[in-house]
Amino acid sequence: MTTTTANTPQTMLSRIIAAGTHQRVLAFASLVVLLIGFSIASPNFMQTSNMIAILQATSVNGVLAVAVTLVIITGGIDLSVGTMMTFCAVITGVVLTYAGMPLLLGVFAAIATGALCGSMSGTFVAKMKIPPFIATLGMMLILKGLSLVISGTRPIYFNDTPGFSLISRGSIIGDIFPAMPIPNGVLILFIVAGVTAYILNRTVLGRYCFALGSNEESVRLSGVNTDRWKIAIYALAGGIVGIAGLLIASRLNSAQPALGLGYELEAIAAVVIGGTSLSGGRGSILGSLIGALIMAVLTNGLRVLSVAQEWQTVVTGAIIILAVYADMMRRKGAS
Amino acid sequence: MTTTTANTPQTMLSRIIAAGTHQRVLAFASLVVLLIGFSIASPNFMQTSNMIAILQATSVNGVLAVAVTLVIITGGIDLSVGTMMTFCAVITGVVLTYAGMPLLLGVFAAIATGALCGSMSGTFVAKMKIPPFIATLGMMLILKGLSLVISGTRPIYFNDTPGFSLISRGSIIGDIFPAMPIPNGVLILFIVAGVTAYILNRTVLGRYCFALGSNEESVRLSGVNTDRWKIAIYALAGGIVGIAGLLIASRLNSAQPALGLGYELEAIAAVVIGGTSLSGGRGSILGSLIGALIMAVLTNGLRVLSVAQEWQTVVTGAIIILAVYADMMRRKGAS
Amino acid sequence: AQDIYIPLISKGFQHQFWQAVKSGADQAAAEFGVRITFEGPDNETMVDRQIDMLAAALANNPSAIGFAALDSQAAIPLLQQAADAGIPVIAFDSGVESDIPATTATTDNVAAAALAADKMAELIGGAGKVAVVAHDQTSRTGIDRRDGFLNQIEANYPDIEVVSVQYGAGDQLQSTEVAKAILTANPDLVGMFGTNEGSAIGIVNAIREMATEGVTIIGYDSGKAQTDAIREGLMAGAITQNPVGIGYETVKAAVAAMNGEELPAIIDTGFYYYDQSNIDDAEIQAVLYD
Amino acid sequence: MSYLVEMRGIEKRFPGVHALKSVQFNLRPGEVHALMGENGAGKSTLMKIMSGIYARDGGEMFVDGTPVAPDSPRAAQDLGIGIIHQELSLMNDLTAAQNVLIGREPRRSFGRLDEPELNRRAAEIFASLRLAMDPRTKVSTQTIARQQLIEIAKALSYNPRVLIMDEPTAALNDAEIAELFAVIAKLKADGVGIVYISHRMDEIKRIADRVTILRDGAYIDTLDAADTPLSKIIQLMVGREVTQSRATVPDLSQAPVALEVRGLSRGKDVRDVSFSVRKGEILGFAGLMGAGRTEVARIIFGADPRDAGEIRVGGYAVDILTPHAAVQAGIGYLSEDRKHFGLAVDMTVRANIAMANMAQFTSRTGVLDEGAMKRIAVDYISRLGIRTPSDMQAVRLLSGGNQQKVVIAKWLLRDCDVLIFDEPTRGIDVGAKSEIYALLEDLAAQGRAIIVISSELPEVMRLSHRIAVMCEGRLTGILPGGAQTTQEQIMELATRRDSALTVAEDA
Ligand SMILES: Nc1ncnc2c1ncn2[C@@H]1O[C@H](COP(=O)(O)OP(=O)(O)OP(=O)(O)O)[C@@H](O)[C@H]1O
Ligand SMILES: Nc1ncnc2c1ncn2[C@@H]1O[C@H](COP(=O)(O)OP(=O)(O)OP(=O)(O)O)[C@@H](O)[C@H]1O
Ligand SMILES: [Mg+2]
Ligand SMILES: [Mg+2]
Repeated sequence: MTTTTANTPQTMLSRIIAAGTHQRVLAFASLVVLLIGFSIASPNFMQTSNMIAILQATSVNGVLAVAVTLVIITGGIDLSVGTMMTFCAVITGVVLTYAGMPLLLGVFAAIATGALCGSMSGTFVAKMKIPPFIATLGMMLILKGLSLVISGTRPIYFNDTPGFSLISRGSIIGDIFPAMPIPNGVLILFIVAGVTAYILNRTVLGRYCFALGSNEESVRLSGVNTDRWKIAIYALAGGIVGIAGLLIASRLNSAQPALGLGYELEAIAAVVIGGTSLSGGRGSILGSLIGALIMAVLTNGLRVLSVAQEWQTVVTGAIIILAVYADMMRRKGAS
Repeated sequence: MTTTTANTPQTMLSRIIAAGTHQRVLAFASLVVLLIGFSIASPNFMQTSNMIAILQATSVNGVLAVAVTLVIITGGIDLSVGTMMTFCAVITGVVLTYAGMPLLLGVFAAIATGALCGSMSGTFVAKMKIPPFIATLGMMLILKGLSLVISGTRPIYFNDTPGFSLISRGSIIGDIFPAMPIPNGVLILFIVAGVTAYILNRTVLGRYCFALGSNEESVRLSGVNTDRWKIAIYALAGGIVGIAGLLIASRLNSAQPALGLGYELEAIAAVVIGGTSLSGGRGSILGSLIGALIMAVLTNGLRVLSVAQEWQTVVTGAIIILAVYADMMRRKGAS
Repeated sequence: AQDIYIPLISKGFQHQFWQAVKSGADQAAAEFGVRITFEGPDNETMVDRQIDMLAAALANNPSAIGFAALDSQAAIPLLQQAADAGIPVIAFDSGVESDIPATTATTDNVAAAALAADKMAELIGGAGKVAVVAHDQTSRTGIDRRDGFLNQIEANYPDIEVVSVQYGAGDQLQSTEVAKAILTANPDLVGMFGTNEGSAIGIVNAIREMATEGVTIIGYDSGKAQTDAIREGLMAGAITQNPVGIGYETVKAAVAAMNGEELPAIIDTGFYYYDQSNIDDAEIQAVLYD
Repeated sequence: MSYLVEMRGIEKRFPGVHALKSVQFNLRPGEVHALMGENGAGKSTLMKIMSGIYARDGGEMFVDGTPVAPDSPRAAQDLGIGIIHQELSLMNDLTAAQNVLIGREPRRSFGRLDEPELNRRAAEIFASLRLAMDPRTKVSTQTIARQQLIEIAKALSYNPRVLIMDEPTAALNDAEIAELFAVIAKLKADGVGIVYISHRMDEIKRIADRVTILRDGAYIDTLDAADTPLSKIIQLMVGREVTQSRATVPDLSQAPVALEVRGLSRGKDVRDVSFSVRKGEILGFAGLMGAGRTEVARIIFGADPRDAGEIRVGGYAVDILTPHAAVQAGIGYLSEDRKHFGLAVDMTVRANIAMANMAQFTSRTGVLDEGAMKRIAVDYISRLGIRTPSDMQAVRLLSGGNQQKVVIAKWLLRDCDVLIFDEPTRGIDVGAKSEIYALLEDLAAQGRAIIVISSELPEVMRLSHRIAVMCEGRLTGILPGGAQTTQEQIMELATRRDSALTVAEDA
């Protein structure tokens, strides 16, 4: 790790990349291979509009993967991210559409709801010593049900809050550089990833993330209040999930209360493809981002190639195994 | 699989229970509390027919939970059990309906297919060093796709094999004791669980299951061919999944190629509720069985009480957390 | 010359219903000499996955698009993009609340479920307890069929009580367990309605496993298990849509729209009630799949 | 007389074990108080009570004369009591500095870490220990010896008034031990009270002021170290005389060669190592920490790949790529790191003893013969004096030395033609050590070839028929065993940093 103190944007970027290479994010090579392969296979793949579609498709899963990375590094797992995202979206819908509050309050509500739910999971895990798998499985079901209850099993539309759909669909970058109409959702993904990577590598919270995943008992014996930190980490992850809730709601211009199941597996898969170990102690945000991109490129590419849907699944499964295998080989070669 | 040497039913049963208490299967108490609670809440709950319905509902998930317990004890995870079950069912459909082979060959095909798929996952994990999460996620997708491809995305019906539906629905016990019309599916679940518990606690394979989950490197340095054993364990788990495939196909009298996703999470949940640790080295079949029963009782009970669906989910989530919490407390009290 | 490419983005893929739609579309594709692809998400909650599919389809510069919206609002920006590019959009199965689609090939699910309610009332003599096993709590088809049935009962049959509505996700096994629980809780039940193939087969399985008698079952869609149950007399009858017709009409309309032809706002592909008496009629056989 | 810490009538019970029976102990400022006893005597347990990890079942404890009951390590730290555990408990994925200062990271605003400051402070602590360690190295890449040093640095960083050292030198070699003793002397001068636990008897004489002896969880006596001969202490510990003898070297010139290694190389760690062992011979391996002895053993055993070299067993070249192949070829290896590589600590004593030898207990159908396993386990428990309530006890719950005995039992049972023991007596008490030496000699007498890697020179000299010495990955010489070889000769070879390979005796 580097020891610079000034924080110019460049050094920040280089730091994140350095932190990434430090964790040997070799999954990157698989991503490049996939991109090249699909470009050769279909002339339609490498269009700007399709690249943006891929990034857009990554945004929600990417943010969820970032959140779940934190929890996985502590040695835990979070199965509730999918339905928690939905729950946050529904709460935002209640605040904005049912209560007619201003946009900013809706944004705040989503993040606060996520943080609250996260801290509940964290409390179950830290204080009640419930295995993370069960604690977050329980939360997953509870939040799934509550989303339906609160929304009355109907989608909540944001038609009365015109600015809302811009959160994900607008393009600040596109306004400045019309040639690069990158949607805000993608920008938000990168900002979230950057900030989280910074927290993970440069702050006490991040340090305890790794420490807890490495040897929780030893951290506790060193007099650290591990319970409190664990709750904080789950809460942070929850807040990030809240952002994912905003992104998906904004993209669909509605809070879809039934959505969410299955997203947790995809997010965890992205994290693991990115080289983070499920046994904790090791991992990187950059890796998870690349993992999420690999999955999005794979799905999009196979669709653009018009591969029959049943074969898409087969090929996706095989390529995921191969990508991780290639990654293991490169890692072995590097060490 | 083993051939038992002089195993009277009683000693076998007592052994399984002993092995269970050894692992402190305290989840049992939660099961009893649930049963009593629902009996009080609804007079319709404690009927023989409903008890049998609950057992029947446990059969498929129970067999899957037994399979996944083996893998989890080695410190791995198996996400492919749901779609592998479907794949085995489809292959049986091909053998029995498309090729018109005799029933026994269909049964053999299901188990052999499962064992083959399992040994493939095992090879990915053991030889190629791919994390179990990714290896079995890949298998899950591959098998999901292949089921659709092979079946032509159509269900395969077993109308030409009249005996087939008896595998799950017939009742050998009921033929002998008409007062206890326990379906064969349930009987098969208990036999599978009993045999697997025996393998786990009394054979080398079982011993290496625990040892690999406890400290794989130390087992390898003891001169054990860990790769081979790991593959064998995944293959055994796969064979058991094949039995689940038979059960579900027989119950639906068809192989439904689209079914299967989501069953893995339910099976893993049953295992964890039953007290098996996801970090490996500890666990019991009896626990997983009780875990699967808890989930079946919970779903059935809430449905019999006609709780609104959205609240069913909330309550299920909360009770799962509570049951495991109560379990942790009792465990703590016991030690 | 570039071939004519029409991607169909549906609400599902593996389900028999959608496969029947696909086969209709394939039929039309062969007839009109166009290339189609057919895709849909794993289940009807995955609204954003469907949007991603639509985005990937647009990347291939299609000649026209067929789209069965899970949520019509969510897709509007992409549909607008298609409209701007001059790509005609044909809605199928359920409508898109927008004037972008050139036409909509669909079944009136509300009316179809109301017909199921009428048949149920007729068969149980206009009185008694009935229950519904639905496939989905939030999807358009799930809501329309459930409410179509419930509202018709409420409006016209005061002596029929709907005691329970539960959901089995269209999964046969889960629907079986749901139906069994309903039967356990309501021993005096006289009728059950399943809102799609999986739900209906779940009910049949439950009745079979519990050896219950005297419950009238009405199903929805077709599939071998369901038609068999009707032939055996276990199931009284079922509503069927015309999925093959939906697929066929969608592609046909797409070709027409490309050629600038006028299209009606709605192409109603119709629905039918079938039972032992008419199951072998040619008209019914044409819309059944198994 | 004011004591820094005083403990009286301490009681502690575990399921099936009465670990401490009314034990007393006291510590003065500026003294080194050695706590002695056999494996499982209760030393670690007593110290865990003092440092707030276990709650006592009975008795009282005073710090500066005030009664205290520390209920957590943090509470004990606040009382000024620090501990270096017998078993390593570091965070492997973190760096050395991050480990040492965990919980006390220098921070900037908003919870940001001051990493340069963190590394600087850690570097200071390492410097005060005269430990050459980059604060930024990851702990998992370090050998256990160096990990042990990081643990020591961590404990010292709290500036404790009472420092408990539970077998700090078990993994260290002489040079590092000397450094550690220098640090201890400095701490003593600053008035720190030190509790010192070790099974290396010579150390007691070198640094201890007083000695307290426990046996079977009971308090025996507290003595002045200076006036008490070692033999007396040993006798109080084990309740009998232990004789120390030197090896009698048999004539093995006619015995066939059991293992021959030619030109073994792997990177910088092992460079062109060649040697052979005859049947019935005990070949000792001496050298400083990191000399490459462990690596040589791991390569022979197939646990690590090699770049070059040939291995012959019983005269035939064998291609060993996995430990499984090694065991098939008749080679066994007892690792120096029992916790990571030797034991499945969550499993029972019985299961661990049988682990390398499952075929012996398996019927043709794969069913295990628990009865036979039990008989064998019980036999080894009594032969090695493993202190455990039963053979079904989880190994995790045994004392450190008893865990080591379980690993030894595992390999004794396997009965290989060539047995490599890496630090076999780490953490084992004097009494048991001589038992184990006798067992090794027995095995040799039965015609097994035995390699003993040890960082304790007395042990190497006590056991070896010949002594191979390594330095920086090279085999710098092979000396004859028995009385004619001196420590100085070994040390000379162990520090010979030139590349000329001198063979003191025709190998
Ligand atoms: N947590 C525990 N549960 C059960 N028994 C325990 C536990 N900890 C220690 N014991 C038992 O208490 C006794 C004393 O153990 P302790 O670790 O104090 O021994 P020790 O004197 O430090 O031995 P060694 O020299 O081998 O480290 C042993 O018999 C051990 O098996
Ligand atoms: N796990 C490891 N990771 C990185 N380097 C290692 C590791 N183990 C050993 N080494 C390095 O390999 C070299 C040889 O170490 P080895 O452990 O074989 O020495 P040794 O003579 O057995 O000494 P010790 O007394 O420490 O066991 C040393 O430079 C050491 O730092
Ligand atoms: Mg000890
Ligand atoms: Mg060594």
